[in-house]
Amino acid sequence: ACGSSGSPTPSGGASGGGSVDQVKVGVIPIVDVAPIYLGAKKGFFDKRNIKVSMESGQGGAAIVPGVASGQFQFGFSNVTSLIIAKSKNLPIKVVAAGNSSTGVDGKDFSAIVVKADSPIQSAKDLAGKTVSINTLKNIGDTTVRQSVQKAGGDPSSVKFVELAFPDMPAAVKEGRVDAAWVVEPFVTIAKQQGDRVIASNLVDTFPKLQISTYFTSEQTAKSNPDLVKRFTEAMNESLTYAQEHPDEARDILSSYTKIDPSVAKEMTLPLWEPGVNKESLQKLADLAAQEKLIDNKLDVNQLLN
Amino acid sequence: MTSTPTSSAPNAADPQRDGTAEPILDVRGLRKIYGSGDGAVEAIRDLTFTIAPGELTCIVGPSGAGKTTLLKCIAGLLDVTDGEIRLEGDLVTGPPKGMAIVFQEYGRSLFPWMTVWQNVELPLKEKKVPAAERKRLVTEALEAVGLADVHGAHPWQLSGGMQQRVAIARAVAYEPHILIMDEPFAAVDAQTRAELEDLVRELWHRLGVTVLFVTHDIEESVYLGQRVLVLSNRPTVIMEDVRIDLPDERDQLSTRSTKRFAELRAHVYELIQQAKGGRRPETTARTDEAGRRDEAV
Amino acid sequence: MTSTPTSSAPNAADPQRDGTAEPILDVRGLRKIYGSGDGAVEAIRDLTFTIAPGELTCIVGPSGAGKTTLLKCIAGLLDVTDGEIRLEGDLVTGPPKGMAIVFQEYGRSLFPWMTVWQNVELPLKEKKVPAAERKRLVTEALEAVGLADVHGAHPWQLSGGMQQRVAIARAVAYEPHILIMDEPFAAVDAQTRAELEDLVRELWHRLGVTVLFVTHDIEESVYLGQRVLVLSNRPTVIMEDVRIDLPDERDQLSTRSTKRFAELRAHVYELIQQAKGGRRPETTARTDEAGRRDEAV
Amino acid sequence: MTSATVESRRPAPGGTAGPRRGRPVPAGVLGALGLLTLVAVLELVPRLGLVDDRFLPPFSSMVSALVDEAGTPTFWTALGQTLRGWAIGLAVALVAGVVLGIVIGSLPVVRAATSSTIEFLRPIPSVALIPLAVLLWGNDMKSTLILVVYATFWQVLLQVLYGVRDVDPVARETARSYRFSPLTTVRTVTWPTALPYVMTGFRLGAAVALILEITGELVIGTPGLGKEIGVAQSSGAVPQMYALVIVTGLIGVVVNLVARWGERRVLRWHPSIRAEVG
Amino acid sequence: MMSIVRRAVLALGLPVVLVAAWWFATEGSQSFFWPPLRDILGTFAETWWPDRIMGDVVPSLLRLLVGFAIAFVLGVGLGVAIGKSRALRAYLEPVLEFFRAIPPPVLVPILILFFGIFNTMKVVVIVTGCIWPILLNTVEGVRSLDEVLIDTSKIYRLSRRARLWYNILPGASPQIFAGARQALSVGIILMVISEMFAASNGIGFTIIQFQRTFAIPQMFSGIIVLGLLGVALALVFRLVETRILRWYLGLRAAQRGE
Ligand SMILES: Nc1ncnc2c1ncn2[C@@H]1O[C@H](COP(=O)(O)OP(=O)(O)OP(=O)(O)O)[C@@H](O)[C@H]1O
Ligand SMILES: Nc1ncnc2c1ncn2[C@@H]1O[C@H](COP(=O)(O)OP(=O)(O)OP(=O)(O)O)[C@@H](O)[C@H]1O
Ligand SMILES: O=[N+]([O-])[O-]
Ligand SMILES: [Mg+2]
Ligand SMILES: [Mg+2]
Repeated sequence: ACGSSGSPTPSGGASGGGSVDQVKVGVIPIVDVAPIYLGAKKGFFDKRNIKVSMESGQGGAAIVPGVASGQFQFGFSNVTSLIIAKSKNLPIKVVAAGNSSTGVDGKDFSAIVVKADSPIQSAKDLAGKTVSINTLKNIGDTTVRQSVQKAGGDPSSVKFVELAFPDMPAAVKEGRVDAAWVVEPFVTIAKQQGDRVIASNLVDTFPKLQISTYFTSEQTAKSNPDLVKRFTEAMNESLTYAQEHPDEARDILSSYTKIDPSVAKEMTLPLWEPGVNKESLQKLADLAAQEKLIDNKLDVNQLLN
Repeated sequence: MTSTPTSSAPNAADPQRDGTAEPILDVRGLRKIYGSGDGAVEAIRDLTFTIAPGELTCIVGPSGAGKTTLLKCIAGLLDVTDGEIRLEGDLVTGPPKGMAIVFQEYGRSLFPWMTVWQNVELPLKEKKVPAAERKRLVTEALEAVGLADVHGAHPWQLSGGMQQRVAIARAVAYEPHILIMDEPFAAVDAQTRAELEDLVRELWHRLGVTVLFVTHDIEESVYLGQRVLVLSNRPTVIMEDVRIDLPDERDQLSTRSTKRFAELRAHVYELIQQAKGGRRPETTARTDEAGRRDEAV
Repeated sequence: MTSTPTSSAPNAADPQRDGTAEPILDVRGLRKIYGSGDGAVEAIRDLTFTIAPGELTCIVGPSGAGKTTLLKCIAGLLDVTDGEIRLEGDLVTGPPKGMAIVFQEYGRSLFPWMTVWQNVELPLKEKKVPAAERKRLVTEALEAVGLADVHGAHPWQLSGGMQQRVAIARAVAYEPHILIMDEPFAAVDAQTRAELEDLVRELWHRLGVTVLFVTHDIEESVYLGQRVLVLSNRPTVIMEDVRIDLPDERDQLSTRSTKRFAELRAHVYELIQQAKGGRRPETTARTDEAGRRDEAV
Repeated sequence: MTSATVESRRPAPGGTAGPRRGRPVPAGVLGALGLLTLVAVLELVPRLGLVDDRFLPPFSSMVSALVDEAGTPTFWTALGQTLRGWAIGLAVALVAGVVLGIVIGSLPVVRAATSSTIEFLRPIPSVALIPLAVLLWGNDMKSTLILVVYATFWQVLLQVLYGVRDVDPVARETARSYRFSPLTTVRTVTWPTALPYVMTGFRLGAAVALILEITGELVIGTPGLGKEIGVAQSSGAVPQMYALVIVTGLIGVVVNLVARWGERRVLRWHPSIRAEVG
Repeated sequence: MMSIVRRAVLALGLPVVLVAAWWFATEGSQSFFWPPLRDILGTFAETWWPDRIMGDVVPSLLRLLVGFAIAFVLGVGLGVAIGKSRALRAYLEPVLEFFRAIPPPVLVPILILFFGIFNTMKVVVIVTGCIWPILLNTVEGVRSLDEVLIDTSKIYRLSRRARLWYNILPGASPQIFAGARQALSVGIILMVISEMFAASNGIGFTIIQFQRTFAIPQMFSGIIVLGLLGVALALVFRLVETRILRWYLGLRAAQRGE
């Protein structure tokens, strides 16, 4: 298998000798994972004796079992999925931050959009309307409802349908749905076709909501704590670097996505902050329990080391 | 062949040749080659003959001579390579109206998903024969071939001879203007065969239908026909057009025991034997030409 | 039936009945019913006969009598309903060794995906005949049926008669101990038929093969056979076992013109006519019993 | 008399019936015309505004995107990976399907014993097996391969079973009466009869294998065209996505051409072919 | 004739063995993704009965049946036309082959453009998958019709309709049924795939939902439901088939004289 990998020279890193760990990371080829590609390119993994290769899959269905069974050492996933997995006793541990909302209303990488001439003006008006989200009973419905509630609407009356993000701009345009929750690059694409952003659902949920993280299996965490530590460090360095060098982050996209350069330039990037945000995670866990995505309340410390 | 105890082709063909009786069937310079290039097989070289309306003509010839091919060309089921076929003045380009055929491959010509009754009835339905009339025709036809009691069976539940008789019943019930039969009695027993022969002659009399009848049984051809066309070996030409000058009223016992019958039978037999032996009737010039063409391949 | 100009069954069967010649084929109380329940058809009611090794037996009977059914039972292709069939002393449960069959549905018994040559050669290959010997046998067989020149053609490129001859060639090349032929000459012309008849007799003489031959042609049955089994209408029983006491040396012209030949032919014809008429040879008691059984179905 | 094989003076029409017509247009030309029609429709539908060209771009932009793609080695690597996975999966499924199909189809007892199990397993979609495949092999080629084999196998198996059922009773009896060994019967009777069904099974299976190969790559992330399609999709790169879809479609067209060509070779005796080649 | 008992033993033997093997192989399984069969069966009733039967299985089944019916009519209709006309076949075949090779998940976005996101689209997805086995088999069935029977139809001047009804369709029916049989299974698969997109109910949706929420025993129970559905539909199909193809099965069975 190939897939984009970091610089080909593994040795000579800052931290001491020892053998090089071959590490496969299951990721989804979207904007959110730009830091790991950038970090790999910058040699942040190499210098910690990690030879990292990204294996892209379409979502949790492919990545979580891969990590759980040790096919991948690490994986990237949205937080709600991990909370659900943990609630089912799947042995996984969160090891590093993925990405977070910018926390700026109207200027986030995630948004609820409607057609230009839609009567819907705010999230309040979504009551009784159909909203498309990428996965039912996951982070999408949870956060969209938060927006509706915050705007004073009835969150329980929103109807959700499942659509893939790429299909949403067309669905909005053709009036198949009243509104759509999209993430970049589709926020920009939607805007380009004239759609209006009526709410920033992540911002409405929690300040700088951390929506994805990198995780590993408990097995790996237990048997190879040193590798996990080095991976976390490398990830943190990558996240920081990406946050500080947004242009490089935009550039790296062309190495693993096919996002149009003009779109890539305009997109709002997510916030890449090192460190797992426990309150943010707990907020999502509480919401998951409240929305009955999980049976009992979950203490997110179970997900952490 | 020294003695020719028959009125030979020229005068036999008289009724059609002059204007009095416009021929119902006019075959001119017919040639049929199967396939092309290397694998081409010339089944029929050059056939020209006419048939008057209401004639009962038998066709005999060696196995593989091209009899079935000829019938299929006349029926518009095969494209001819050369020459033309006219039926009632019109060029044959597809199966003409009012024609029925009993195929040599009788077993394969019955619809296995239909019962005997349905098989016989279907063409009548298509002809828009009213239900009552249809019922009568099917019943009569099945009775005539002795299969009234198995009308509910499927063809594959029948013996070979029974299948063949179903095909005959279907053609008979159809009341065609022109009836083509390709060895229709090959699979039936002698007694049934005799009965069916008489059935054909009776139908022919009653309906005035034109009949083309291919058979391997020389006696049968003489007993049935007004004319017997004897075909040569492949590539086929006509060996001789034998007129059967037996009285119109025929009977299985008495007709077959007449002297003239024996003569005609012997003559046809002789012709077939010559045909099998490779003799060809036309001028040698033509044969030579063909021979040269053969070598050229 | 007043005059019986034949030696009738009892003494005809003598050679087999006493221990001198162990019968090769022994059919006892054979009964065959197709299907069950409502749609059941009793094809064969009760057949008992034996055949001595090397005998040439012809079987005639009305169309639909059950001749094909009988042959298939003997060949182990059909399960019998009642009674038993022994071949060389062994109960027949499947196709026995050294048997060849020419099926009535000759067209469908040839493999369309093989050439004529391959069709004839295949059973020999199965018999593990060495290549050179195989080549000789196939060549000879195809020559014997007059098809040497089309050995490369596929069956569907042949006329009906030619297909039938391929099936015959296949059986002949196989050099069986017991040869079963179901109306093998139905589709060939008179001349070819005569030749093939002589071919069968020659093979029979040369190889000492036991032959069971079904035909509709009464003359043929008399000309070919040592015995002619005449079957009744369905449900089938034996009408008569006619011994053909013609000299062993037979000839198409002279044999057929003898007085004895004419007598035998007339006798068999008469039997068939009676069979068709519904006459049954056995005691009525038996028929009644069976009749009741029929109704009970 | 030797067989009078004669060079026909003008091309003789095929052996079949039918009205006399001029020389038929070659199939290749007609097929190309058909594809051209499709191209025209694909170009015109967005251009006439029947759909938004951002969602279904005109054919010409798909082609230009394809040209761009074809300039990258990634594309060719991906194409190679897809074809390899497809070919291996198809081959395995074909062999297994044909062998088991003939065995099961020829032995009534085996057929009766396996039919309920087959009916049970057959409709389980490969996609439902994805998590299990990933569990075992991650995003390795093997994961996708197992999906391809699983889905394709059933297509072939079912066709073969129906093909075996179609053996002519007279042909079977002929084989029995000459005491052909089971193997010879399979080789000379069952196999040729089932062959047309197998050919259809091959054509059905080839497409299903391609579909599962692409889907597997798309969902699991096994390297190949499907993964590229997935990336294009999630990047909102619509023309690139369709460019890649066109490539999969073209693979289908080529595979069919090969299948038809093979069919003409091995089924020359079959009514469907002999009516056409004459 | 096989006795009822014998048939039942044959039909149930292998499944029983396989289920037993599954049961014992997973008996003490600790693996999260390979739960013991006992757990799977334990969740079965509560998972499916009664809400999901009505709320998921029934809607799925309806979409499947509608899709299959449309595919059948289209496939046979188109198949007959293509099978009868060499020119039409040559013209359409490359285009059809083109579409046939396109995976449904990629086709869905286009279908959404034209058919929206609700039931119509899902039915169309099922149709686009089901139609191929029917179409291909119909084409081949029509192409290999017996020539003598075709000639017979021509000679008796059967109308186009009559030829279709009495010759072409029955003659091709054994192969059409082979295709329909395939299509039925493919339809179940496509039913699942279609419910991966824009769905809010259905068996496929439910299974995928279980899969995403790591409800593994429930997911397996869903796969079992699919399998059982397959068996049930296959039984119904066989009933219909043996009725309609009675002549054919009789013809083929005549060889053993049963
Ligand atoms: N489809 C075909 N392709 C090639 N050759 C063919 C085809 N059909 C028939 N022939 C050849 O044409 C010749 C004439 O065949 P035809 O069936 O017309 O003979 P026939 O006179 O009816 O013979 P028979 O009395 O045996 O039925 C034969 O030599 C045969 O091999
Ligand atoms: N598969 C079958 N199912 C039901 N009935 C059958 C089946 N096969 C044959 N029969 C019936 O059995 C009887 C005997 O058929 P068989 O084929 O043995 O006759 P036959 O003596 O060979 O006739 P023919 O001389 O016409 O070939 C017929 O009445 C036929 O209808
Ligand atoms: O099994 N399939 O998903 O086609
Ligand atoms: Mg003929
Ligand atoms: Mg018979």
